[in-house]
Amino acid sequence: MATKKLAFVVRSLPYKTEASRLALTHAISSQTVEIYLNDGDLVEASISYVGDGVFNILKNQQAGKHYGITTNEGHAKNTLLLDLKVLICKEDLDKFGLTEENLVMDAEDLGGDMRANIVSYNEIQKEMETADHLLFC
Amino acid sequence: MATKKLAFVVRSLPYKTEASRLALTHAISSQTVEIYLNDGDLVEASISYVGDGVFNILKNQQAGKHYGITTNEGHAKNTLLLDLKVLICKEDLDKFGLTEENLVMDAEDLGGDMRANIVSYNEIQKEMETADHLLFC
Amino acid sequence: MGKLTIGTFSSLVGSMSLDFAVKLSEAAVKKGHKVDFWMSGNATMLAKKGQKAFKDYSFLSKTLQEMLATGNFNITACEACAEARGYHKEDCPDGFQRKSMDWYLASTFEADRVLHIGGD
Amino acid sequence: MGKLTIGTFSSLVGSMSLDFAVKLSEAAVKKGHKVDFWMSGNATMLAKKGQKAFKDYSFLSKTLQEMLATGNFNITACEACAEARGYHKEDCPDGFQRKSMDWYLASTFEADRVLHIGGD
Amino acid sequence: MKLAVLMSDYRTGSDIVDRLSAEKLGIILVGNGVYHAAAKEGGKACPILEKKADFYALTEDFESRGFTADKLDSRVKAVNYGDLVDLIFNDYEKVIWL
Amino acid sequence: MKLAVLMSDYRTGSDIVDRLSAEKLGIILVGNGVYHAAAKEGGKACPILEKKADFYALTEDFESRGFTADKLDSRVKAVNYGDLVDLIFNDYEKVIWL
Repeated sequence: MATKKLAFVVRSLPYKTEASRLALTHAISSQTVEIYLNDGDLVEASISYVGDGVFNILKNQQAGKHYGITTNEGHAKNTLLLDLKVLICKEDLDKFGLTEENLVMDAEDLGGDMRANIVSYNEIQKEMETADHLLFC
Repeated sequence: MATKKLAFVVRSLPYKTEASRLALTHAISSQTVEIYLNDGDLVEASISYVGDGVFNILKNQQAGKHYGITTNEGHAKNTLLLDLKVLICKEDLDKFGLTEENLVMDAEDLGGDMRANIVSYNEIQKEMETADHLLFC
Repeated sequence: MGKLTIGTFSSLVGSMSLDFAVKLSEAAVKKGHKVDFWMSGNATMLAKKGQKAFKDYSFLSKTLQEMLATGNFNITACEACAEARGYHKEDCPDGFQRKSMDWYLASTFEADRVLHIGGD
Repeated sequence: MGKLTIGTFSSLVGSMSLDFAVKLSEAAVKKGHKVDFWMSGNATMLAKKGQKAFKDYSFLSKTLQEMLATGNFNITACEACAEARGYHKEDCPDGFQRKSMDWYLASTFEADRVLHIGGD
Repeated sequence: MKLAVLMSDYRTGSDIVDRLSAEKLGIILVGNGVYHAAAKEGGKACPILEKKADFYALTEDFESRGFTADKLDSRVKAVNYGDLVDLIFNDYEKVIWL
Repeated sequence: MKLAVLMSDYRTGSDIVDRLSAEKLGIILVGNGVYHAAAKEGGKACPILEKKADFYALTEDFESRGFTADKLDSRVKAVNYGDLVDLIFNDYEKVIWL
């Protein structure tokens, strides 16, 4: 019986490449990984948004309307619905002039309880230190 | 009977992506395009290296030895062997401390007569102005 | 009405550059222009039959077929690039062509505008 | 001896990131380590049978088959990513697996080191 | 020359744009290039907007990323794919992608 | 933590490296990341090399691009793929790709 902690760190802009989208979908798949593991073993994923990565969680992304694909906003909401730990770097929000109002902070409309946490970079550094593996993208 | 001038402008680093390699192979294919055109019609390609693009023509690239692929150096040499016009931005060479000695300047060893031209950015700007189409990569 | 030649070197799924090229073509064809669409390098991913639609990925086959039906849209893959990726003749979607690189250069000869999407 | 899990999200031909991942795996397997190699997104391009060797493009199939023969190398493609690109079961090279994304997460559970190559 | 530059990235390409000159220059922000119009760092607009040029941003692309037209820098005009086709054919002679 | 950073790009990623801290930090230049060790702009070495870290560059990658080991900044040690495997397993606990 053990838990392995994975820290996904999203640092790239959404859409142009697959990097951040696939990080989110893979993090979400931690919810179904038990079928491959022994009883009681777990993989726990957290997601931190740093640098340009904070643009992944802007509200009102219209990629579905224009390009027929699910948005990174939608994926970010799903991570909260599924109770993954979500950290957002405060210094980077400040740099870009972004606030809670602009961002996906919860999945209340879908029945989720979890909220994203706006934290200083130090907290994200701690998350990285306590994780078993780091997955940057 | 007409000639269309294409100016390829290589501005990206070699290898990580396909961008500059494919620009060179497409420029080279201007030599065989006549089969698709009417008699006397021509497509003429020039190649200019600017910014980070100047690293495409460094000598002694060992990508063949290490990764089993033809080098951008080899493609650059072929453009000279086939008498394509080649311009290299002097200001960018100066910025990176590169000189003729470091670069593919001719294809003499393969029997080619053409030499690459180290020119100021102004000359490259003129090349762009006289071309019918610009192909940046 | 004019002719636009677009050269694409990007990847299908996840790289929105290829979506851009398809949407731009669609807008041009709708306005009555002719479009030649060249796929080289990783953009040849568009030239594979049997792509499934998933909501997480862009799915461009339908738009491409609609454009082909207008007669003003020509889509051609670099044959060597396709073979390098394991795409053979029988993998090529209906209406798509496979040619050597000089086809692209020839297409620019009569083009009014050329857009070379070189980056990945 | 340890276990290395590599997650790749890049493109086969022209993106040297995927070449890097294969060469690193090869070096690790040669030293007796186990390697799990996950292909998602555009990296699933490796998971297509019948790729032809051209001197202009990297050709990784041979190295992959040699690694598979050691028994210490496992290579698995994201099934949905492959289907989105039109790669069906019969397109999958011998010895390759197709799984859902949670396979990658499960592989990290016992991994000593994880290298997630997220960029394109 | 009349040159339209399709700028598709946020973190690369500015070095090339800085040097480009044209009698008529259009900079059309597409893909992740739209952040040049929509993002501010440290309260400052992107330096590229200082360039003497006409600026456009593709509506489909900035909306996909969560921005609305009123969030764009005032120097930048919103256009859609149809407008873009007209710009390319009617207002410019050459087009490049960065 | 003991962290190995595989830096694969020349023009992006430095903002992330600047902030990373680790008791033991290794920066391994691979792919186009090797230009950080081999290229100079305006006669100056790349600022990333000022970081308190151990620096490595992958021989296969700098040689592929036309550089030899004697052209690398003196702070950077050349390693091959075999050495890289040993570094990852023996000297560091976590590995990231930028």
